[in-house]
Amino acid sequence: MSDAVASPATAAKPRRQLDRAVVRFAGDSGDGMQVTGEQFATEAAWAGADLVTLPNFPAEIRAPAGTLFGVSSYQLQFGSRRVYTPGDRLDCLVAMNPAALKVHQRDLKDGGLLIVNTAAFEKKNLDRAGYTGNPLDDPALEDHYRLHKVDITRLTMDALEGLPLNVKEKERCKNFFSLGLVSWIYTRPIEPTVAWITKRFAKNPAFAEANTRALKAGYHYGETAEIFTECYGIEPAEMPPGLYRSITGNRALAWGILAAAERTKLTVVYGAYPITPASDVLHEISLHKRFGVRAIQAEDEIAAVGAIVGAAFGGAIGVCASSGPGIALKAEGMNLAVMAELPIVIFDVQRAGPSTGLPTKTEQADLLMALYGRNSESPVVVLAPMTPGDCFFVAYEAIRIALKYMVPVIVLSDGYLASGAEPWLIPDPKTLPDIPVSFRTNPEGFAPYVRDEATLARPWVRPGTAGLEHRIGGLEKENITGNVSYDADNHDLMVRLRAEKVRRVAQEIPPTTVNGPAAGDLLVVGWGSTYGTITAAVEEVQQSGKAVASVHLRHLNPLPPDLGQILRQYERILVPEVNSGQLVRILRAEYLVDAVGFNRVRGLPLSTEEVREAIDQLLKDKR
Amino acid sequence: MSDAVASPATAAKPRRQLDRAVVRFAGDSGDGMQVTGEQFATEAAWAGADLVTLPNFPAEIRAPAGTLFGVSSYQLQFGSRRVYTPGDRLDCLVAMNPAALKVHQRDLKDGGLLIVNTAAFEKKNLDRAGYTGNPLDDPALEDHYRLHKVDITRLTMDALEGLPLNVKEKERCKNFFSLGLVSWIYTRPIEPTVAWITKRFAKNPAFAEANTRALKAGYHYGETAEIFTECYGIEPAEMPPGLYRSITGNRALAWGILAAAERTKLTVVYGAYPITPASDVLHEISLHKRFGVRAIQAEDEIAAVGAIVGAAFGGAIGVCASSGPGIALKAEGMNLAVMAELPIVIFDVQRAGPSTGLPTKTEQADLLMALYGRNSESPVVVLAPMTPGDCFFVAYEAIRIALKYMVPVIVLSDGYLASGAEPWLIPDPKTLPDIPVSFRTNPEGFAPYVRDEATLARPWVRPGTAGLEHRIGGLEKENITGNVSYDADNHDLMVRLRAEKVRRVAQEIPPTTVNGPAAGDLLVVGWGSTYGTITAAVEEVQQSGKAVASVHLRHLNPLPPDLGQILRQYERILVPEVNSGQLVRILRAEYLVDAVGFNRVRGLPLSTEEVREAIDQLLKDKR
Amino acid sequence: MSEITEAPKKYTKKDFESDQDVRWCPGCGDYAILSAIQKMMPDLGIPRENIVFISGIGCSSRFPYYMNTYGFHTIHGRAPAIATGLRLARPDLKVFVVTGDGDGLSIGGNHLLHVLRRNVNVTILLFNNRIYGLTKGQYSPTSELGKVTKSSPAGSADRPVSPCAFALGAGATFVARTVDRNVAYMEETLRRAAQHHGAAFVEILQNCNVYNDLAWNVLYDRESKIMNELRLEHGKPLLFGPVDDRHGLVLEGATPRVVRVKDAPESVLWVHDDGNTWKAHVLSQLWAPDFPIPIGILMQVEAPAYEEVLLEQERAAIAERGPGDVAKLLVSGDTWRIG
Amino acid sequence: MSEITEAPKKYTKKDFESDQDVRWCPGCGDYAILSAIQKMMPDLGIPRENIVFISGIGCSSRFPYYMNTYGFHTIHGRAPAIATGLRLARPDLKVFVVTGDGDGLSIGGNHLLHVLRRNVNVTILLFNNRIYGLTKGQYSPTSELGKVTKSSPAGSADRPVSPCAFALGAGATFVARTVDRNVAYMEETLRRAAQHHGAAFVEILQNCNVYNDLAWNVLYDRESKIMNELRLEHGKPLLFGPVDDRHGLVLEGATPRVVRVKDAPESVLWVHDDGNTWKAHVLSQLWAPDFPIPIGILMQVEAPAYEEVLLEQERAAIAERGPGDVAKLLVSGDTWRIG
Ligand SMILES: Cc1ncc(C[n+]2csc(CCOP(=O)(O)OP(=O)(O)O)c2C)c(N)n1
Ligand SMILES: Cc1ncc(C[n+]2csc(CCOP(=O)(O)OP(=O)(O)O)c2C)c(N)n1
Ligand code: SF4
Ligand code: SF4
Ligand SMILES: [Mg+2]
Ligand SMILES: [Mg+2]
Repeated sequence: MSDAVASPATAAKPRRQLDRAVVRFAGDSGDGMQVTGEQFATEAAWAGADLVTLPNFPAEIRAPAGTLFGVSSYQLQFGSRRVYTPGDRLDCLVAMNPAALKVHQRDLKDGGLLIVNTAAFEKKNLDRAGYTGNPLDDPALEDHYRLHKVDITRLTMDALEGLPLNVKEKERCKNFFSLGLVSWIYTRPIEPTVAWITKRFAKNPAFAEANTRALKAGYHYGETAEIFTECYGIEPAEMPPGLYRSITGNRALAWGILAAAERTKLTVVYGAYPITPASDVLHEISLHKRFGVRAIQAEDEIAAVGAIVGAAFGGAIGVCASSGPGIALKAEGMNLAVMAELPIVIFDVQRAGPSTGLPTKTEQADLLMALYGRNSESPVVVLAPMTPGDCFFVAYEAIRIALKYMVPVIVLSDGYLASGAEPWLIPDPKTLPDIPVSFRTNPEGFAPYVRDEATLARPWVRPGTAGLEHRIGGLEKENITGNVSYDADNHDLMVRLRAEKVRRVAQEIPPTTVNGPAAGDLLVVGWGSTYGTITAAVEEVQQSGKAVASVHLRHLNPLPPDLGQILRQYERILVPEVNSGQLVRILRAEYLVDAVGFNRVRGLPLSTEEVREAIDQLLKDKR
Repeated sequence: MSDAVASPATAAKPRRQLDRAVVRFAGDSGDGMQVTGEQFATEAAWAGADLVTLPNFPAEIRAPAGTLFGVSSYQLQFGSRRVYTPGDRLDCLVAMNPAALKVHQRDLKDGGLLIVNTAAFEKKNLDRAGYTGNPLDDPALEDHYRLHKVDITRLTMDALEGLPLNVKEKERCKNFFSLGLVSWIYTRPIEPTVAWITKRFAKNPAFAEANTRALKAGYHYGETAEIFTECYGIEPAEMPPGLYRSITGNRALAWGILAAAERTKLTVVYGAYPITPASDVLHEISLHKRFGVRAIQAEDEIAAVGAIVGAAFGGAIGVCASSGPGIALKAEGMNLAVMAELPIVIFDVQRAGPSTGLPTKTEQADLLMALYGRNSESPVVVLAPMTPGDCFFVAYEAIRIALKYMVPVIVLSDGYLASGAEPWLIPDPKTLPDIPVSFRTNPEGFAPYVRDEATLARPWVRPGTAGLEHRIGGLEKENITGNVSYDADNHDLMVRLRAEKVRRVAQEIPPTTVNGPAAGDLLVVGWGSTYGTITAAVEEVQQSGKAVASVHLRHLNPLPPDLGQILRQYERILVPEVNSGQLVRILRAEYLVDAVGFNRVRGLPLSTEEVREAIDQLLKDKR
Repeated sequence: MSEITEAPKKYTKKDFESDQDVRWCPGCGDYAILSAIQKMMPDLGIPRENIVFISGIGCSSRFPYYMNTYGFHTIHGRAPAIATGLRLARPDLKVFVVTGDGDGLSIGGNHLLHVLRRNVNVTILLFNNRIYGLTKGQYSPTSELGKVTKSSPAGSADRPVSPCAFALGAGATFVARTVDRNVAYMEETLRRAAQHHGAAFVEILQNCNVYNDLAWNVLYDRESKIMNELRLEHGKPLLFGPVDDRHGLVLEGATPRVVRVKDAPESVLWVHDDGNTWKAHVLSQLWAPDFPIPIGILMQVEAPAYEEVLLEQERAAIAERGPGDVAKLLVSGDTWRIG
Repeated sequence: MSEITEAPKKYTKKDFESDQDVRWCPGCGDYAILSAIQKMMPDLGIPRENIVFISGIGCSSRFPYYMNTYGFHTIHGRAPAIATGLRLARPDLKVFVVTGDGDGLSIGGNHLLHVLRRNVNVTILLFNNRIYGLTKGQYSPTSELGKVTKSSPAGSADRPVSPCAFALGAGATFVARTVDRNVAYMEETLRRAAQHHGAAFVEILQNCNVYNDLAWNVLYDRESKIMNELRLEHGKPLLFGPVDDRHGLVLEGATPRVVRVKDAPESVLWVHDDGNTWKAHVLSQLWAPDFPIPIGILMQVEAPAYEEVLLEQERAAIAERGPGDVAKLLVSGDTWRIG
């Protein structure tokens, strides 16, 4: 690779420094936009930028080419300051076909960079996208955007002249041409992509060569073609030093399980039934049999949760992930674990609903179901990761709490975290908190429901332990003995004990971090994947000098013990959520504060802009 | 029956007038206590008393004779004033064996009447009940209670002398002896029981004769035996005039469905999977095939709800009932109805949980599950009957609302209402509100999700209607067209429309009845089966001159539009519930009032006394 | 006793095509099935508005959107239960259930069992592509042992279930198997299924060219098909193999054996009798490579349909005591008057 | 490959009796089954602490409380799934599943299907009393058509499913049937089931004397039993009927026919071969009154057990690349250093 790869230094055109940029690649499902976006993210990360990504693909497996519903896109924001979200409006849009233009044009900023592949703007594609004429002929387009019409297809074909590939195969390289071009525009290094191509097509050198050539052709095209008059530089962000990698939320959840398995030296049984967007956790787990994590693809979600309850009874860690209707189906099984006081962990990778809903879209609307979606009083611990990388730590923490308190734990991830990626400072597994496990083996004074004083946990017994044979089940149990009991006062006691056990998990929660002044006009409270959006919006408002702060909850049940105190330091409280107002109800009920929700349920993350506006509005209303 | 039946007039001993009395019959499962109690209730009702009953039977099908867990009991309170509850503490306990005494003795008032069947207090039974000696020999018993040791078994045998029955058969009549005795004590007419026996044993005159003789023997024994020095009279209550019957909540639910079927002339499909305490609704429905209500005993609760969603799609009314884990399993199916906007009604006959819990015990802990127990934003209407008889009206109302708004409705009954009975002023079905049904037949301007302006309901179309062929499903739908839509703004709109549709049901809610002063120190807010207890407790407190009122909610979602206004008229708000505090959370979140819960989760109704104490306590705290 | 009415007019295939864009992958076997069903519909002579397609979730379950009839795309695995309720409410409708190997045999196995044993009057089409298509390629309950997929990188550990054997074990009254690429024959089998009284179960071997391409290649490939496809024809001997060297089956006890026709007297050859339930079980166990794979109707027998028995009870109750009357019901049994 | 260890000491029946009061109705058939199992346990030679009973919900599912082993009384219908997870976590344990006709075939039919097809190493005992006992007497999926119960006052409309036919259709590797009143024979069958490698399915015909008394009277009654009970013994002809007029079965094609032994040459009589899967299907279809009811082991064959295949994959992966190492995993693939 000592080949003369164009590197930022060789760019001859004027370079303007930017803080941040938001770029989206959009094209047909078959156009390879996901790979393009991922590689651009890798290049940005290599160059030291902070970044957040947002992949977006159609619900259809292979939508017919050229249709609106077949458009696939990949967006990212990268910058030299902390980047919290994939960005609201686009600085640059690459549209590989008319459908992509039609679907995404409205998200491009006025004056933004619009790069289109003119070759794709022919009759068939225009028809499929529902255009009556060719939008590229409409002068309005050039009025609004800095439009660059590039015949990407032809330029790619030209670059691959002479290679032993057929026309179709060559054409398929065109995404790397656009990647090269955009890499030049934003002075990103193409080395990591060249390396990736070489590895990916190791078995097929002709393809490796073709894609590499297309990439470089795009890069050089930017540099030499007359139409691009400037390019942009983005300084490396100030990020904590260390080794980084890119990680998606689903992979981080899976790796969090592996870390807990390694630490505890326990078997993990992972129960799954495929469902979007949780399936990738299963796929990832299945790759790592060496870690003693045993995955079962069950016949349905009920069996999946059943299997992990059985595993927990056997002294293993039981984990499962699902989404939407799949979580609803787990209620009965989770409730058995509540009654039997067995440690299981459920990942709910929330998707837009109700019912089958919009399987590939994100949402935060399962919070109340996690808390209350089971018959009778059924308290469980609920946690929520804030970023893709945080999924690793929260998965690990969920297992730690489940084992320590002998209690089910629900982790609320979502579709956005699941497939979104961020540069992740790789942790040293040794620095993770310990997870002590001690199985009861002493028959003396043993009873299945004697309780630990600090945690109220009952003892965990591995079947196979002589002298501790016992029987438990879903009928109400007498405290201590664990015998079936219909006694009225015992039931009341057990209801309270199960609740208290969960309440005591509060002792695990570190002091809440307040982002901003410790008291003031307005506090924004969020949870889960809105972390980036809220933080970005609040920082913007803070820069305008307002007394606004935010807190982001990772612990939804129990809530942090210091939260009530914090809430009372602000005049107004705003709770932005991708649901119709769930956490806000909890805060109002719990602390009797007049918290106000900001709610958009569009299957998408909130935008920084709308959250900022909501803050401004509430500050205004106040007066 | 012109035979000289003892009638109240012939009682020669002094009669003391009482306002109310609480009586419990307790004995072995095989002792016929349920029949005894039901007949005593019938007698009391005939004599014009108001009353409330509380049957209580073991979870085991046939528990071994004489054991503590095999005790079966039947309690009722009857009186000349309005009676709201089965009573807290007993004025009279009939204990047919040692186990019954052991289990129930503590509920008897000091100085209460204790009647025991001495014949049953022999070694085997004493052992089984865990007595080391014979408790009847303990003088403390006579110190505390007015103890009457009666050899009921022998007296019955004597009375049946000469009848062509064997010893076992004769012995089995002893419950009617005790019924006769207690009937005398409380001057209840035994005529209805004689009539019942005659009918019940029409095919077996020897049994009819035996039971009648036992009954009368008991009655006469009271009158003539020296040991009973007085008897009690209870004046007829002032109840609205009309024809009355006794009805249990489960039967009333079933009959409510029949009434709606008759009124709408629609087919009803009733989907069921047996589960305690909901099964009796299925049993009752199955008896009435002539009403066009078609019951399917499905393979599980998921299939049961599926079947009624299918029926609703077909233009029929879909109803199902279940309990505990069975309701949890219906979440996914209900959510399909939410998305498809189809009218279904789910009766949740709540039982004590979580998990399998205490299947035969009552609880009110499914409220939050009813509201939130489905993935994503899934609003449904939630109603709750207040008394057994009210179940009839609420079932009917649930169907009316479901059809009018094309929305799922959950009815929260419970184990206490299900098997409890009350004298019920039989309504004239003609006076029930109308349920207009109009299926869309006009293809002009038709689309599956065009909406009615007032209710936002989409049109109901019966398959079979030419020109209206259409397809719906669980994926998000485009408003109006009903086409599958992944559009972000449409999803947001639909989430709001589904919520708004449910919110509009508020226009169906009559002004809230306030029991007591329109403003004051304390308001007690309740819902469901606590109606009687709360009303009794509040009336007691009111009598001591305090400014306390109560409201009882039949509509839990949406809440009555005037509720917020009412709540603000009182200084304190108390919310007694048989759960850990569910409605109280809703009121706090919704109205930001500092409502306080009173919560006991014992698988039993609350007692009037403890609610009164909670009121007193809160009034005291206030100062 | 079926109450389904006759169609007043003659339809063509076009009448059954809805206005929705078909969103399966290009090349998916589902297209051929859709076309076969649309073609076969006019033959049923049922008014379009009296036809309902109910499906679960999966690529296959998208089916109802493409039929210009009533349709309901429901939830994963529950279509048989939903169809049962619909039939009970509306015995005048012709109801189809469309499901997949995951929808029908993984999450929905129980409902399939019960709709079959109850013999509800529905036509059930199970598209078997031996994979979960919609969730992007995990193994299914019909995938072969050792199948390598995203969720089984080391090969699946689950022994597959045979849909037809399962259906027979459940007590189905009509069991058939067809292949997506055999359009004419598929059409004929589907027509017979749709005309069956009671629950008809058809396993349709379908190609998922994206996640499990050519899973049924033994039945697609011109060469291998010759020895692997066993066409079932009622009253005819079970023959397969090259024209010049036909093979047949004989039963020894209940144990089948492959013979060359030229070596065997005609009288010993197994002649297909689709009313024979005993033989149907043996047929359902035949599978390549030891035996050819039976295609066609394995069995069809008559039995009372669940909802018809229930409706007959309703009619009988009304005939005996008249229609229900709530006013009378409310005052039945013990009552008393106050005031 | 089973990792179950041997018992170090000799147990007696008493060792398997727990301290809990048995709460079935007096006279219930469950008592006899409990006793047979407690009696059979010592023969298995497995340490008591390594034995787990998993059940669902129903009278039958109370079973684990009465066994002095580990036990888990779980939720309705899900015991097979829970047992599967347990076996995967703990292949060193001997796991029994106790279920009923409602628990196992109504709500739990799907899990039963999948535990059988996967051939998980568990012994499944299905107590078939043809009724829902615990919920006080509704008809079950095995109740006969027309059954009058609380939920079917006009007679049930559901055709019953045969548990053994279902199990075979699901691909079970061990299928047997026993009768609660035939204690010695039941014990023997249960022992063989417990020793099977893979999923063993035993249908136990059980009397619910409260809600469905004498449902199996053809097999209880001394008289009728003679012509209705068909004891299966491997390698022996299938014989039944009075001593002086024994009857047997012959197979014509796959179709069985009853013959008088005295009229038939011995060579044509059907000889039981419990390794013959083809014949097992025919056996599973035999039912009174047309045929006698087979009692004993219908079939037992060997196949890989699900969890053992998975564990073998785990072992192979570790053997090949060593045990997992999270620190290494975290830095695998693309990484970059900052600062
Ligand atoms: C309750 C629930 N669980 C899981 C899913 C995810 N899911 C959708 S389709 C499917 C499998 C479909 O497989 P199959 O029935 O074979 O259909 P195909 O796509 O192969 O035609 C799954 C697991 C879901 N939609 N709902
Ligand atoms: C989810 C759920 N649905 C319903 C029930 C109620 N239920 C308990 S046992 C049972 C049927 C039991 O029948 P079976 O398995 O035949 O057991 P048996 O009592 O006859 O031994 C039912 C429906 C339940 N406990 N849980
Ligand atoms: S994924 Fe497979 S089954 Fe689904 S549409 Fe594509 S080719 Fe067809
Ligand atoms: S109800 Fe029937 S099955 Fe249940 S314990 Fe009683 S007799 Fe046995
Ligand atoms: Mg499939
Ligand atoms: Mg049973």
